[in-house]
Amino acid sequence: MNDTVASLHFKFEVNGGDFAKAGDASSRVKKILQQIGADQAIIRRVAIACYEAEMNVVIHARHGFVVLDADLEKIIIVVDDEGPGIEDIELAMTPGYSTAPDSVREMGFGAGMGLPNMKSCSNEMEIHSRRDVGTTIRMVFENA
Amino acid sequence: MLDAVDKGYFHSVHLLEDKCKGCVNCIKRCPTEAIRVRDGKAHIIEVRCIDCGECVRNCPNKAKTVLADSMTRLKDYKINVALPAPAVYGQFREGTDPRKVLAALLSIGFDHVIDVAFAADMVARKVREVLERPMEVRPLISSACPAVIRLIQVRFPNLIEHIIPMLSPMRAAANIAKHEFLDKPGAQADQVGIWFITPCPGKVSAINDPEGIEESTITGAIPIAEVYPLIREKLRDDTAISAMVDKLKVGSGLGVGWARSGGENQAIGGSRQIAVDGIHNVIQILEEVERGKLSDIDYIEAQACVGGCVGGVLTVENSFITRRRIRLLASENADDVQHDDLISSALECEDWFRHDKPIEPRPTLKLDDDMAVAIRKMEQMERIVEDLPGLDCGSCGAPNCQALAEDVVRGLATEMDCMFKLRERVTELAGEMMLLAEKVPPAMGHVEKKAEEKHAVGEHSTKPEPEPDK
Amino acid sequence: MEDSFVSKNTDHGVTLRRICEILDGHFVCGEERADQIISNACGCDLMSDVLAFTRPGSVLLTGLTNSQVVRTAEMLDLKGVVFVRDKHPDEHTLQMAKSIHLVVILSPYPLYESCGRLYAAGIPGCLEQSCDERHSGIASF
Amino acid sequence: MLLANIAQNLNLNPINEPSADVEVTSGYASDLLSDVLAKAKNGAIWATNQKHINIIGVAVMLNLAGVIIAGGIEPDENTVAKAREENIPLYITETSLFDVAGKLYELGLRST
Amino acid sequence: MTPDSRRKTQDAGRTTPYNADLHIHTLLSPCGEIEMIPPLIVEAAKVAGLDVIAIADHNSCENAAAVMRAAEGSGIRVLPGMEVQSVEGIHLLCLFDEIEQAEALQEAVYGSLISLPGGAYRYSEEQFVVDWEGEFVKYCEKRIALPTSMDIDEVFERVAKIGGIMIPSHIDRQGTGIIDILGMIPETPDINGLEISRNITPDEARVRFPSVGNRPIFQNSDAHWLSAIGERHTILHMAHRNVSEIKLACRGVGGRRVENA
Repeated sequence: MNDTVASLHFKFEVNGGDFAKAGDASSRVKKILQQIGADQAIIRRVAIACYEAEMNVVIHARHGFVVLDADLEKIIIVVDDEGPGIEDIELAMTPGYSTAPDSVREMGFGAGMGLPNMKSCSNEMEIHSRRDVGTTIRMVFENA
Repeated sequence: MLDAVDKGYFHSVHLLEDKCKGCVNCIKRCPTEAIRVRDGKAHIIEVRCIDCGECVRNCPNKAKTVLADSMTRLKDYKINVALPAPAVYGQFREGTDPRKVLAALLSIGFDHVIDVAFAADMVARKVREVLERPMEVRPLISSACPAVIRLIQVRFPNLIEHIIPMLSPMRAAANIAKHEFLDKPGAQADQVGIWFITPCPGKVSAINDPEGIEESTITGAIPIAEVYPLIREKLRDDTAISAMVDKLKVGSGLGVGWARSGGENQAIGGSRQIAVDGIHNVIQILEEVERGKLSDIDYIEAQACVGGCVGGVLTVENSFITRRRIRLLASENADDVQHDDLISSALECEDWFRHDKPIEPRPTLKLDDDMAVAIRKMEQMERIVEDLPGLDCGSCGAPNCQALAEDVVRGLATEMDCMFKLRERVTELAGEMMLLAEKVPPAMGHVEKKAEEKHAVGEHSTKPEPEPDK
Repeated sequence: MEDSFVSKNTDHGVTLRRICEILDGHFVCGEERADQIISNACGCDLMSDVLAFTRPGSVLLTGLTNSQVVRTAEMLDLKGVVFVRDKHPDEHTLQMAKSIHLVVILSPYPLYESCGRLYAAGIPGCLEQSCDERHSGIASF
Repeated sequence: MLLANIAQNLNLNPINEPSADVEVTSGYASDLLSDVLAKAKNGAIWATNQKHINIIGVAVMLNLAGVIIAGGIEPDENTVAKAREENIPLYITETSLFDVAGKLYELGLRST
Repeated sequence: MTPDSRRKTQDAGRTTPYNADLHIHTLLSPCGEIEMIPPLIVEAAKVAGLDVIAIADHNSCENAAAVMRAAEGSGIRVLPGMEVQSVEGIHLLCLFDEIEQAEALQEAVYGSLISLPGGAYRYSEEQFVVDWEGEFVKYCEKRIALPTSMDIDEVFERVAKIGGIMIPSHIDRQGTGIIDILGMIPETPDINGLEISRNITPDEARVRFPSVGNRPIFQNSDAHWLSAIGERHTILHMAHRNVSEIKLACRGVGGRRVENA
């Protein structure tokens, strides 16, 4: 990103299995977007998508990062984890499909709506995943 | 200086300067980070304050106060109408007939009384109607607690559309009062005082600065704590008031139940509802709503005070005791709805329950109106945060390092307000002075050797403390 | 935006009403929700083990009738509880169950027979987990 | 039905198996020992999640054919020692109590 | 207890009969009424003529210190404690002299309990921590009404090590009493005393449950609401009102004894 353009970059760590802190990164992202005065509707979409992605890391992966890049045009969220990877992305995109262990379902997570939700909230979404290595999800939100 | 951003909202929570010792209890507990300590005194950032009363509750020096109306104002009006909050009933001994409490109000200076619990009965029916209609927005959030409404305006502007389009029982009661005493031919508005008997500062503010309606019908709010001793006196020898009891209209037990957490849901009935109390718990729930996590819930009863209205800071009795009393009243008189005629006519009056203007967001987080500037400030803020110790100690007067950084970029504080930064800087300066002190004229000799020695000492002293963990 | 925790093997499940029939039981509360589909069952009198084992959405069969059972059911989001051997829960327990809209069935059969009948009807238990997983499951709350 | 058949059928892990040549006449499942004392029959095989030493005491008193600790629960040391001392067949399994009861029932063992 | 100190306490001289109700819940327990706040508990104990009370919430002692403070100057001795639920589901009354001892046990208990995800609001019951005046301090965010992962032997050992006493609660109750769950009083650990519920007399208990043997029996109110406090009590003949004296009373040392009221 060009230095002369107003832009910001934040990186938050997410630990797998740490349900106590789950959602912290998304809350920070939300607050930052509120502070720069992003549109409320967009903030909400980012908050939902980012939270879903963050929860995926907490539920499935060992460790990961939520990265926020924003400028006047775009908000980009990249969630990168070291974890089991997604075996069949197309299947994972099916609403209701979930591999979340039952122990986390009663907390209201792992309902199988994570990826479809992220996709419907963002303007663009890319998923890269390698089995037993990890998953990277990149979501772009038009800041207009 | 912080007040410069004030947009002139009315607030009932204020600081008693001479009592404030500048401790940081309030800044740590404030749910909207609306308090800073400056020059040894707490300052409330008015735009952010939601009048939840959390600081009043937590101040060890009783330096926070609530500006409300007093009984003495009754003499300014020819006719005075009391609107007692259901929480009033919980203040008196178990077994006290609510009607006697209303009668006591009539004998301490009020001419009429409209039971807010009765209005709550009607609002509960109206809410049920709304919940039964298929609607897109879920969950809906109760409009009964003004502090929660302000919290949503300030911190969750996204969720304004979730607030149920329905006035609170207090407002509905006020509209009944208006119908009975102001809309009658020959009534003179300036001669009628309508007074809410309030458990909390939130209601005081809501009355003086209404949300969702053009004009407040209510003249003012008198704390429960002020009428309590007067009513108790009357209840002690109740022969005088017992005679009046039969003429009084009182809400059902379920209406009274609104005073405690869970009572509103109980009155409305239904299963996909949750009740949350305590402002910090409310924040957690709203976060979840914002993330779309509670869309299988129809209705959220949310109250800023733990235990509900009985936990308000302007009440008298311990909230656990009052909660029990309210619960007993709710179960004893659950079906005891009086004067069905008024209820049915009231339920036809849609206007009594409707907002007549939208609730506006009051976002206070934006660093600048120009997003490019805001982004730059954000970057700058992050650099400052990285440089701060991250202890969130509060000694700078801001609740945490993040908030201090924000104050700095807003031009309301400097990094040197941080104890640790200041100490670092002082040590640095001390080191420089040492070096300067060594700069004696070469003619005086031993320069290099001395400087070496001193420098070594200086290095030790520049790190008097281990770096605090980030 | 949220689905309603429908798990994959819904097709193989049976309704609570059917479970009640299989067990020759009757509903003491929550009958209006008896058409929910159950995919797993758990039989246990130790709530500590129920916590460790049971899947959300299951039905719990137990000979214990105190309020702990309802607490556990609430916490694990269980859809129903069967009190075996015709044991009646006390009023407090029943009130709690009603307040959280839990389906409660009384069965005349002992735990063994109740489990046996449901198992024979094709209802699987909650999948076995290794001890390690169980512990991590608990730690993640 | 012989204990050996059951152990094989359910793939039970023997902790103490003085003899598998024991006739099992009924099944029982419970974690409340008083309930077992009151209701279980002589010669029953009892499945439980309890691991306390008293389970062996109950088995001795009722002359049970054997005890299965279900759900992957490891018995206490003194429980194992007591089982050995009293010659009570003791098995463990990862299978849940519900499934153990279900499988025993399927094998035709009733509770009476 | 060392032989030395035993001699000392034996020599302590005369014993006094104390009215004791050693099992009282506060509003922290999910089943406890919200009226069970420290000042009212102390008031009710005074009215009931009790000399010693113990605060025993489920798996937690977070309100015990507040009751101790509320009782200052009232003449009532408050023992801090808790009612631990073992992994078997057995309710065990654990009593101490000092709040720090109770807190040491609480730390171990909390380590094996499940936290409430996202605060108390998700559940139908609330668990309140209050101050000595009964004002709200916070919600307890542990699921204190569910069992710990400690078995009865582990609870016993821990309590003994900290210097407290463990008494199985309401042994005659179904589902939570030791006899229903374990069939009989186990031979180990070496349990000093047993508590029975209000539904039975000590004599009936000894007849119905032979494994009780000659162990001393306590009867407490297990109060969950104010009017229950002191409805059942035990008379403890002791030299002082503390846990080591209760232990001695259980053994009948030096004229000390546990008398049923």
